[in-house]
Parts: sequence; structure tokens; C-alpha cells
Amino acid sequence: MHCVTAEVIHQEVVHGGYRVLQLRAPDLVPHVQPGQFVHVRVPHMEAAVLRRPFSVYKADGDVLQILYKGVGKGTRTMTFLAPGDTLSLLGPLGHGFPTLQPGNDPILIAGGYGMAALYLLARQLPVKGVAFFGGRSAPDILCVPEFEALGWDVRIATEDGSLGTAGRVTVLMDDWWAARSHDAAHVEAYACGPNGMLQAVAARAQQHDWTAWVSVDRNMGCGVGACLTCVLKTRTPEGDWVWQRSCTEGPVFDSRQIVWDAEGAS
Amino acid sequence: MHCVTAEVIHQEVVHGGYRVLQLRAPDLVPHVQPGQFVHVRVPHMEAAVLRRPFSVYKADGDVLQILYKGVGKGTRTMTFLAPGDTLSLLGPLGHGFPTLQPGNDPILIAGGYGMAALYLLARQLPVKGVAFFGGRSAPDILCVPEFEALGWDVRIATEDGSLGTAGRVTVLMDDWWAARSHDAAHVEAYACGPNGMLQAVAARAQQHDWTAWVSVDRNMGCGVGACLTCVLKTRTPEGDWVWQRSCTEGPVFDSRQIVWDAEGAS
Amino acid sequence: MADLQVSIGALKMKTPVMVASGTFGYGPEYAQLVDLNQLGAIVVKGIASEPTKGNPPPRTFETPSGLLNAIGLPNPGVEGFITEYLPFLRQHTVPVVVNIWGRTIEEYVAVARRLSEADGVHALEVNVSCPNIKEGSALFGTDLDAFTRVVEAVRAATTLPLIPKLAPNVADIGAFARAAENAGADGISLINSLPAMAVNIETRRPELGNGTGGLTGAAIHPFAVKMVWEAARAVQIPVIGIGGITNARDALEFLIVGAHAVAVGTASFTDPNTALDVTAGIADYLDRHGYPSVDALRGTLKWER
Amino acid sequence: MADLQVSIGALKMKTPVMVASGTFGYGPEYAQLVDLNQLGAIVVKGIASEPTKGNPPPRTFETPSGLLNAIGLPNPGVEGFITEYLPFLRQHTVPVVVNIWGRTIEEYVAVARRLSEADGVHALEVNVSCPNIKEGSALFGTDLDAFTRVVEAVRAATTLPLIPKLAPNVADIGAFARAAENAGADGISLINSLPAMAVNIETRRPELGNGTGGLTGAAIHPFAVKMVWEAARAVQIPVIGIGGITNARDALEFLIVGAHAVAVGTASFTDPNTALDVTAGIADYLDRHGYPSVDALRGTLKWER
Ligand SMILES: Cc1cc2nc3c(=O)[nH]c(=O)nc-3n(C[C@H](O)[C@H](O)[C@H](O)COP(=O)(O)OP(=O)(O)OC[C@H]3O[C@@H](n4cnc5c(N)ncnc54)[C@H](O)[C@@H]3O)c2cc1C
Ligand SMILES: Cc1cc2nc3c(=O)[nH]c(=O)nc-3n(C[C@H](O)[C@H](O)[C@H](O)COP(=O)(O)OP(=O)(O)OC[C@H]3O[C@@H](n4cnc5c(N)ncnc54)[C@H](O)[C@@H]3O)c2cc1C
Ligand SMILES: Cc1cc2nc3c(=O)[nH]c(=O)nc-3n(C[C@H](O)[C@H](O)[C@H](O)COP(=O)(O)O)c2cc1C
Ligand SMILES: Cc1cc2nc3c(=O)[nH]c(=O)nc-3n(C[C@H](O)[C@H](O)[C@H](O)COP(=O)(O)O)c2cc1C
Ligand code: FES
Ligand code: FES
Repeated sequence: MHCVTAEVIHQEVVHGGYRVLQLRAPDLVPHVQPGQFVHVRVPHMEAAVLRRPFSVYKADGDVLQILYKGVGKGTRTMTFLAPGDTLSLLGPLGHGFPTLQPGNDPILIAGGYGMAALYLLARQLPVKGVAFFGGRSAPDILCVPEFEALGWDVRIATEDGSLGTAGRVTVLMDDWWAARSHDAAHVEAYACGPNGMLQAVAARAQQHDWTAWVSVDRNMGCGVGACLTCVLKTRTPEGDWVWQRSCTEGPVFDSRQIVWDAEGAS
Repeated sequence: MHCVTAEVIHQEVVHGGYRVLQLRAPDLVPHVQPGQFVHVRVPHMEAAVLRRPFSVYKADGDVLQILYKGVGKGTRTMTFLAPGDTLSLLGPLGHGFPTLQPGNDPILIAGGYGMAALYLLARQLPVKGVAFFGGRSAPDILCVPEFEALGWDVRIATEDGSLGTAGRVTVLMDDWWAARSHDAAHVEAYACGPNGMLQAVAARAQQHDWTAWVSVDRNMGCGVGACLTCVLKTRTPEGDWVWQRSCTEGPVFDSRQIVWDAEGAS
Repeated sequence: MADLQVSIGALKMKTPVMVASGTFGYGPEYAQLVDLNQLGAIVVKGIASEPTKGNPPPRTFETPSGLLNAIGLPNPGVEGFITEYLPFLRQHTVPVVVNIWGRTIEEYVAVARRLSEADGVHALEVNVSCPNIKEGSALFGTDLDAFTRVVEAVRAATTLPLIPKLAPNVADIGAFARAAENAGADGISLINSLPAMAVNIETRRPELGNGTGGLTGAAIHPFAVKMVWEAARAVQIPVIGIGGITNARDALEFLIVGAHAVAVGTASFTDPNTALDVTAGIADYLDRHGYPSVDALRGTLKWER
Repeated sequence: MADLQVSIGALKMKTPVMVASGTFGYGPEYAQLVDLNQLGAIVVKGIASEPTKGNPPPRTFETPSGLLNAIGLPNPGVEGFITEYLPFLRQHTVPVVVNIWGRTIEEYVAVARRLSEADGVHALEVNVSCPNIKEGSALFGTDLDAFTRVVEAVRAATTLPLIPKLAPNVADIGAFARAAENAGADGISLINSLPAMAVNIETRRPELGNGTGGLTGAAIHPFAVKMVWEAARAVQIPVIGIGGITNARDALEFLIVGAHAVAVGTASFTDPNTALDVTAGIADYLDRHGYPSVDALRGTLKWER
């Protein structure tokens, strides 16, 4: 974990308002595990006291990349960043994705920036499988050529049908499961995306006895476990529940651990 | 008085950290009187609730120019403004310089941005005379060729002697006065600069029976007379004193009106 | 289009958005920039029975998302106000609320009585909470008995709609709200500026000529929302929400927690048209969400505990 | 180089810059980023006699130059703290101040007594001012009698340096400061967060899971400076200035108005190294201005009235 000043090398629009920001962060890059995130102090936002969390999309050499979309104050301010600008970067933070248990069959499920959040994992996993990508519309589907280049079988669903199957990504998943041979290997799912999607993955994991690792998106304060902002309701072995910090114990949790009630995972 | 969105046309460094900012403000320009100011909402300074006041340096066609130096938060943020950026401009504000009484002999006394604040007046005055420019060092002396081009006899003093006479501008003024024929016309002085300079001018006006108009620099809130931030202690005909608003009754005052005590003109 | 009209007792306003005392002068100052008749009401700078000079400068100091001020209530006195400013204000249709203050109960009563005879005054706002007065007036804002006495005395002196303005630096704002209601107030307004100070570390002197001052602006908005929520739950009379409004969202928060109307203060300095922009934003919100009126939105906070 | 050491009773600190309760966890959280031993002291998140889960999310919400929080004092309980965190803290030389709270006086006493037996606790900060507790604990902060009783009871239960932390939402902070001094406190700290709230205008629900919360950060700094100034003038015991410190200038303001030490809160979230940057800035200032020590600067505000 480091707090460094990173220089903007490049910023470009992917499509649909998504941008890739390239930062020079030699001290961070070597330590990044798939599923970890960085906490960004957005420059020129003097009235903001909080950093903004972003999954690490790529981390190679001394360059760290973030894929993001301008949705609010901070991310919109980030769209003005230009080469030569500097910003403070805290990371890598959080517990990322565990590696695949030998013999398991991996699947990926992603929505929105989740595709970026799964990229490092997708590259690192020793076995490739099916990657289910969902979004509202075609521009929300990202990184497809990259995942295909890694050997993933990318299947796409958009709610408006503008790309791939019309509907939710869960439909694709259900079809895939239905068509799957019943003595195939144990499924290990890795998911990142909107809460509803994660909950749907968790439900299937429960039903079909998959292992499912979900990366949750909670508002964050400190990012390091000190402020207790980012908590998520999780089950204890004793049948009780506790709040766990998604910045520290997460953002990746075993889906069976999570209590999916309104208060706990809203 | 208008509140408009103005576009940045150009920004350039003059020297010594002074910059000229050119703004497209067609609704304002025609109304500007010499000595008036504009109140600028500095963009990208979201934690600032106040505008920043600047004298109008030039106003021609639809272009309004400001000459300023990055001294604090707002002015330093302004240095990043680039063509195409927009900002909110309120003005023209305040009571500017009155024109010369016929038969009087005008002199100008300026320090720092005061040279810019006097430029429109210098251009408009029907008779030209001596312009006394003072500053800490050579880079603080601005606009000399422009004043000379208008026909002014510019005399320069710098405290470190790096340009013109070494010392305060008052020394130049005193020498000029001593050498002046005693039956010459009544002197009408126009001054803008640091408070100490204005007070020195006022003292000479008092002593030598000049008319002196001084443009004071007070912290401002609203800029339009509503908040009562910018007040200055002034004499009443009855021998009492009242606070007057430098944004409304000023920034230009008859030097005899001002009570130069610590509280009133600090 | 939704009905924007609201009433504070007999004070009828075309919109719920007023401009706050001390931040909009006496009317003429912003008249070239803002169509005064589109404001819900104009609350003028505090008026006392006699002219007052106010504090030495510096009188304001910028802080993070806020403003510190110690203007010190300079004013032309009630007679000066009536002769210098009321004729101008009478040329407009905007309701005029006069903010009044005094050093003693007698001074409050005197200015209230005089304004009640004047033509063109539509309501009185009683400033008991200005932190910049030395002579004990500050006490009116934080001592429940003194507060009650001054409101009762002014109530007896005027039939104009009466709006005590509460001081925010108290532990139990509901108690002051109820005291105002029991004393016969037609409404209450809050919050006034929050006592605060800043120090110049090079000179080691306060940044304000008066030493301490009042904090206002966006910085205090979340604090003001809580205060207004508590006050609105404590009383039946209308509440005017004030503090840190810079946009329609901020104003809507006040309405949702129970305010009848709002007033824009410091933000007018940043952008003179804030009050009218806020008004447009409220109208738009009401239409988008299908509220027939401001009153229909009022106090609709979803919160059980 | 100026002497940065300061003392709050028997609590000796190498620098006057602490980290505030609830903003720095229990020690390990920032240990990879900040050299803990360079801090004046570490004040850990509030500890109660029993483990507590805290409030439902959202627990924080960003406001202009500020932060609203309603964490709700989750903690592992005093036993949990002693076994899970004290061993880690004991490996460091930084003094450990434990912030304690309870729902009843008995609970305060229990946690104070237990911590007094533990090895590695250097002082107790008594949180009477957390706005996020329902069971009447809030009262301890704003009712002078209840406040006095809890401080007296904790005083009787421990010989550790005792630092009551004052609630800011009172009219007369000096009275609470004096009550703490009279009850035998070794110092006082202030301010805790300011009660506040924000509303989501689309859902019409509070932005915080708990409804209301506490405002902190740069927004409240000028308010905190005034409070600390008043408290420091009211008592002889040391005062710890807290509220909105983001840089050395902010901290120096507290020292100049009379604080012995300061604590950095919310700003650690923005930049984990704020406390150490502030320390360096204070050292530099003292040297530049020729002060031999922090104590020499303390209370040097130039202000007569
Ligand atoms: C572990 C993690 C990884 C993330 N990775 C990415 C990524 O790779 N790409 C990407 O585009 N986005 C990512 N996000 C979401 C991203 O953090 C938010 O979009 C961003 O914080 C919004 O900030 P804003 O100032 O633009 O929005 P505002 O709404 O103005 O922000 C106000 C506050 O709410 C918080 N907030 C708002 N939306 C979110 C959100 N969805 N999640 C968390 N906090 C939020 C902000 O951090 C800020 O504190 C991630 C979030 C988490 C928790
Ligand atoms: C009528 C008038 C005309 C002016 N004309 C010019 C000009 O043509 N060129 C130029 O460079 N400067 C001019 N100034 C000064 C200019 O307004 C300040 O330099 C500027 O406000 C500093 O803002 P800041 O945010 O950079 O400084 P900060 O110190 O960060 O500002 C903090 C606050 O103090 C106020 N403040 C700080 N310094 C001054 C100052 N010297 N005068 C007034 N307010 C101040 C700011 O407006 C702001 O409210 C003029 C001032 C006045 C009153
Ligand atoms: C410069 C200034 C002067 C003020 N003068 C008065 C006043 O005369 N009487 C009064 O009751 N309130 C006065 N106030 C307080 C405002 O009316 C308002 O209550 C406060 O500013 C909070 O609102 P805001 O955060 O929107 O500014 C003044 C505020 C400012 C900033
Ligand atoms: C997230 C958060 C949690 C806090 N938890 C506690 C706490 O447990 N006990 C306490 O006394 N104060 C707590 N505080 C208050 C801080 O210690 C401090 O008094 C306050 O934040 C003001 O300082 P600041 O403006 O520098 O943040 C908390 C503050 C924040 C922001
Ligand atoms: S964000 Fe602070 S504990 Fe997770
Ligand atoms: S700046 Fe507001 S009255 Fe002059």
C-alpha cells in the first residue's frame, strides 16, 4: 500500500462516455493483484474531502490504467485530466479475487466498469471459459476484443438488444447452464457489476452450487479500513451477521457470505 | 451593470508574473468608464464563495482586458484559463475617475496593477502630463510604452533601483513639484496603487493644494453595495465620519474625503 | 405548472424563495441585475431604531465553501430606511420584510412600532441572533427567557406578520421554535450565521476587524437542514429555511424537511441570480415529480425513526 | 529546531499533532502509510464496554468542504480492543489515547476501569458528544449536569489522564469546559462533529442510513476555532483543538487561540499523511518566527476586546 503522486500519461475516450486513464505509478504497479482498487484524489476539486475508488484495469511496467465513466462530480472532473497533470493515488487496496481452485471451470460475469475490473483476473486465470457481459446498450459493453484475445468466450446481452442477446446477462448464464453437461467441473464464478447483477449471480451460485466471488461497489471514505464507511452485511459461522469493510475484507467476497437484505447490501 | 458569461480569448504573460487576460464581453464593454472594475467568478474554484475584483485595463470593441498577477488562490487559478474557457463577469462596477477640470494639469501616480487601472483614464484625458510609476523592481513596472504612446511623460522609480530612479515614487513626485514653476496650473492627480502610496499622494495633495483622486483597493464581497464589506472611513461635511462603500461610492475617492487612520483605511 | 405561492401568516408570496437579510442590501443594490418582483420576498438588512456605523474592516473573510462576516449591523436607522429606501421598494410588487434588531427590548419595540405605521412593509423578521453585537443582544438568541420576552414585546407592538429569526448556536432549537410560536409569532426563520472566527497566523490577529463573526454559505447547509427539520417538527407555524443554499437542490431539502419557504443568502454574492435560478429549479422539480404546489411537497421526508 | 513536545497531564507527546478518534481506526489501518511513531498520539475509534455493530449504511456523505457521518460507533468492545489491537499498538512508541463511550454512566465507568488495568493505554478521551447514539447518550454532551456526572464518575474510576471531548452544539462552551476542569479532567478536547443532515431530493430520504449525522472537515474549521478559543479562555487545563484541520495553518490557528495540541480528523481520509505534514509545517513556522517551543506560541492571539 502506497500513497504516491502519479502523472497522467494519456487519457482517451473508449466509447459511450467511458474513458481510459493511464497513470505512471511505478511504486504501485508491481503490487497490484486482480480485483484490487486504487483511491484517487481528483485534482481541482477543492471542496471534495473524499477520494474516489477505481478498480485497476491494467497494470504493466510502470503504467497503471483505470477505465471509468463520468457519472458525478469527481468522475466528470477527471475527464479534464491531460498528460502532465498529476494526482495522488493510494493503493493498491483491498482483497482481490482468489485464484481458481485447480480443476474448477471459471466463468466471468461483468456489467459496466466490471469488465475492466475483471481484466487482470481474466488474464491471470490459468484456464479460460465463458465471459458474460451485460449492459443497458451497446456502448456499455467494453473490452470485448481484449477478453477474446485472452481466449475467453465472450457472450453479450444488452437490455435494449442493440448488441448480443436482448435482455439481462442472467438469461445468457441460465441458457449456458441449462446446456451444460451435468458432470462437468465445478463452476467458479467471478463477478463485478451492479448490485442487482451480483445478487442474481449469488442466487445462481446458491441454487447450482457454484463458488462465486463478487466484487461489490460501496461508497468509500478512507479506503484503508479506518472509517467504517464501506461496510457490507456478512454472515458469521455462528449464524449471526457482522459488518465487513469492503475496502479491506473486500471488495471481493464469497457470495454465500453476503446478507442480501435492503439494509446490508443496498 | 450586467452579469454575463464571458469567453476567454487570450491570456499572456507580460513579465514579472503579470498577465493580461482578454475576455469577450460585448454587453459590458460599451459601458466601461475609466477606473471601473469587474467582479470575476473564477472557474474551477468550487470552495470559493466570493468573486474577485479587477480593474478594467482595456475595453475596445467587444473585448475587455484585465491585467493581473497571481498572488493568492483565485488569481493563481486564473493563470490556468485558456482560450475557450468561460467565466462569469459582473460589471462594470463602481464610480470611476472624474474627468479633468478644464485648465488643470493632470498627473498620474501608479503602483503595481494601478498602471493598468489608469490606462483607460490616461487615454481619455484631454491633456497629458507626467505619469509617475513606482514598484519594487523592474518587472513591477508595466505598460510604459503604451502610456508613452498616448503622450505621457513616464517617470519611473523602483525600490531596488533596477529601473529608473532608486526609491519610492514619491521622491520623483517631490522633485517634479520642486522644479515646477509656481504659477503653473492647478494639479489634478489620479492615483492607483498600494495604500501607502495613496496616502503619500493624499499628503501631498493636502500640502500643495492639489486635487487628488485615489482608487482604493479594499476586499470585496458583493461588489454592488449590498454586503457592506468594502467600506472606507470618509469625512462628512459636518466634521463627522461615515463608512462609504468602495464598490459603489468608490473605488475612486477624493483624497481629502478619506480618513487615513489604521481602522479606516488599513 | 405547479403553484409556487406560499404564505407566512398574512404575508403572501408568489414564490417560496426569498433573499436573506444582509445579503441583498435594501433593494436598489441588485435591482439592475435581478428582477425584484420575481422574488418571493426581499428581506432587507437589519434595521435599528437609530443609525449605526457597524464594525471596523475587514468585515468578511472567505473560508472553505463559506464566508465569515462581522458587518456589525450598520444601518441608516428606522427613519433613514423609511425615507431613503421604502419609496423605492414601494415601486415594486415584491413583499418587503424588514429585519429588525435592538440592544434592548425597548429598541426592538420602537423600531417595530415605527415600521408598522409605514407604508410598504409587509412583515417583520426579528433578528435575535446576530453574533456581532456587543451590548447583550446576543443573549436574546440563546437565552430562552430573553428570547420569549423580546418576541412577546414585539408581538404586542405590531400587527404585521412577525417572524423571529433563530440563533443556531443552541442545544435545543425546538424549544426556541415553540417559544416563538407561543409568543404569537406568525412564522420563524432559521438559521442565522454560526458564530466562528479565523486567525491570520502571520499577524496572529483575527482575520475580522471585530475578532469573531458568523459563518454562512454552503459549508453550513447540512447543519441548517438539521436545524430546520427539528424546528419544523416542533411547531405548527411556518418555517423559513435559511443556510447555505446555492442551488434548487439545497432549497428543496429545506422544503422536504418541513420549511414553507427558503431564503438565499451568501450565494447571491457568488451569483446575483441564485434566488431566481433556485425558483426555476423548484418549479421544474415540482412539475417533474407531479406535485401540484410547494405546499404539497412540504414535509414529505420519508423517515420513520 | 523548536521543541515540539507538549503534555496533557501525564500524557507526554513528542509533537502536538494527534489523529482524531474515528478517523484513524485502531492503529494498523494506516500503519503501512504513516509512521505511527511520529504522531503526537493516536486516538482510537470509540470503545464501549460491549461490542457494537453501528449504523446501517450509507454511513458517510460528502458535503461542500465537509463530510457527514453516522458511523454509529461500531467497535469490538473493550475486551476485543484489548486483545485485537493493544498488542499491535504496544509495539509502537506512540502514546495511545482511547476514546470511550457508553449508554449509561455505568457503561462509561466499566470501560474506563477495564482500560486502566490494560497495558499500553496512555489516556482516555471521553466521548459525550457523539450525535449518533440513540439511548440518551447524546444528552451527556449538551446537559451540563449529566456531563458533570459522567466526567466525575469516570474520574473516580481511573488515574489515567482524562480528556472529556466536548459537544459543539451548545450555547456556552465555556460552561462545559469549566465543568470538566472542576470534575478533575486533565484536559479537554473539542470539537466533535456538528449535528447535521442531508436529504436526497429524488428519494426524499436522508442521505445517511441513520437519518442524521455529524458534520466534519474544513467546512467547520472557523466554527471550531471560535469554540476552542472560548474553551481555552475558560479553563487552565490543556485544550486539544479539533475540527477541520487540513494544513499547518489551520492547526496553528488552534494553537494561537490557546490549544496545547490539535488532532487531525477527516483530512486523513483525503491525505493519510496530513497529520505529519501538519507537524512539519508547525515546526517550520515556529523556527521561522523564532518560537522556541509550541508552548511559547500557545495563546498568543493579539486581541484585546
Ligand atoms: C471498489 C470499487 C471499484 C470501482 N471501480 C470503478 C471503475 O473501475 N470504474 C468506474 O467508472 N467506477 C468505479 N467505481 C465507482 C466509482 O468509484 C464511482 O463512480 C465514483 O466514486 C463516483 O464519483 P463521482 O464524484 O463522480 O460521483 P458523485 O456521485 O458526485 O460522488 C459523491 C460521493 O459518492 C461516492 N460514489 C458515487 N457513486 C459511487 C459508486 N458507484 N461507487 C462508490 N462510490 C460512489 C463518491 O465516491 C463520492 O464519495 C468503483 C467503486 C468501488 C467501490
Ligand atoms: C477595485 C479593485 C480593483 C482591482 N484591480 C486589480 C487589477 O486590475 N489587477 C490585479 O492584479 N489585482 C487587482 N485588484 C486586487 C485583486 O482583487 C486581488 O489581487 C485578488 O482579489 C486576490 O484574490 P486571490 O484569490 O488571488 O487572493 P486570496 O488572498 O486567496 O483571496 C482571498 C480573499 O481576499 C481578497 N483579496 C486578497 N487580496 C486582495 C486585494 N489586494 N484586494 C482586494 N481583495 C483582495 C480576495 O478577493 C478574496 O476574497 C483589485 C482590487 C480591487 C478592490
Ligand atoms: C454579509 C452578511 C450580512 C448579514 N446581515 C444580516 C442581518 O443584518 N440580519 C440578519 O438577521 N441576518 C444577517 N445575515 C445572515 C443571513 O441573513 C443568513 O441568515 C445567513 O447568511 C445564512 O444564510 P446563507 O448561508 O445562505 O448565507 C447576514 C449574512 C451575511 C453573509
Ligand atoms: C468517520 C468519523 C468517525 C468518527 N468517530 C468518532 C468516534 O468514534 N469518537 C469520537 O469522539 N469522535 C469521532 N469522530 C469525530 C472526530 O474525532 C473529530 O472530532 C471530528 O471529525 C472533527 O474533526 P475533523 O473536522 O478534523 O474531522 C468521528 C469523525 C468521523 C469523520
Ligand atoms: S472506506 Fe473506510 S473503512 Fe472502508
Ligand atoms: S463589496 Fe459588498 S458593499 Fe461593497
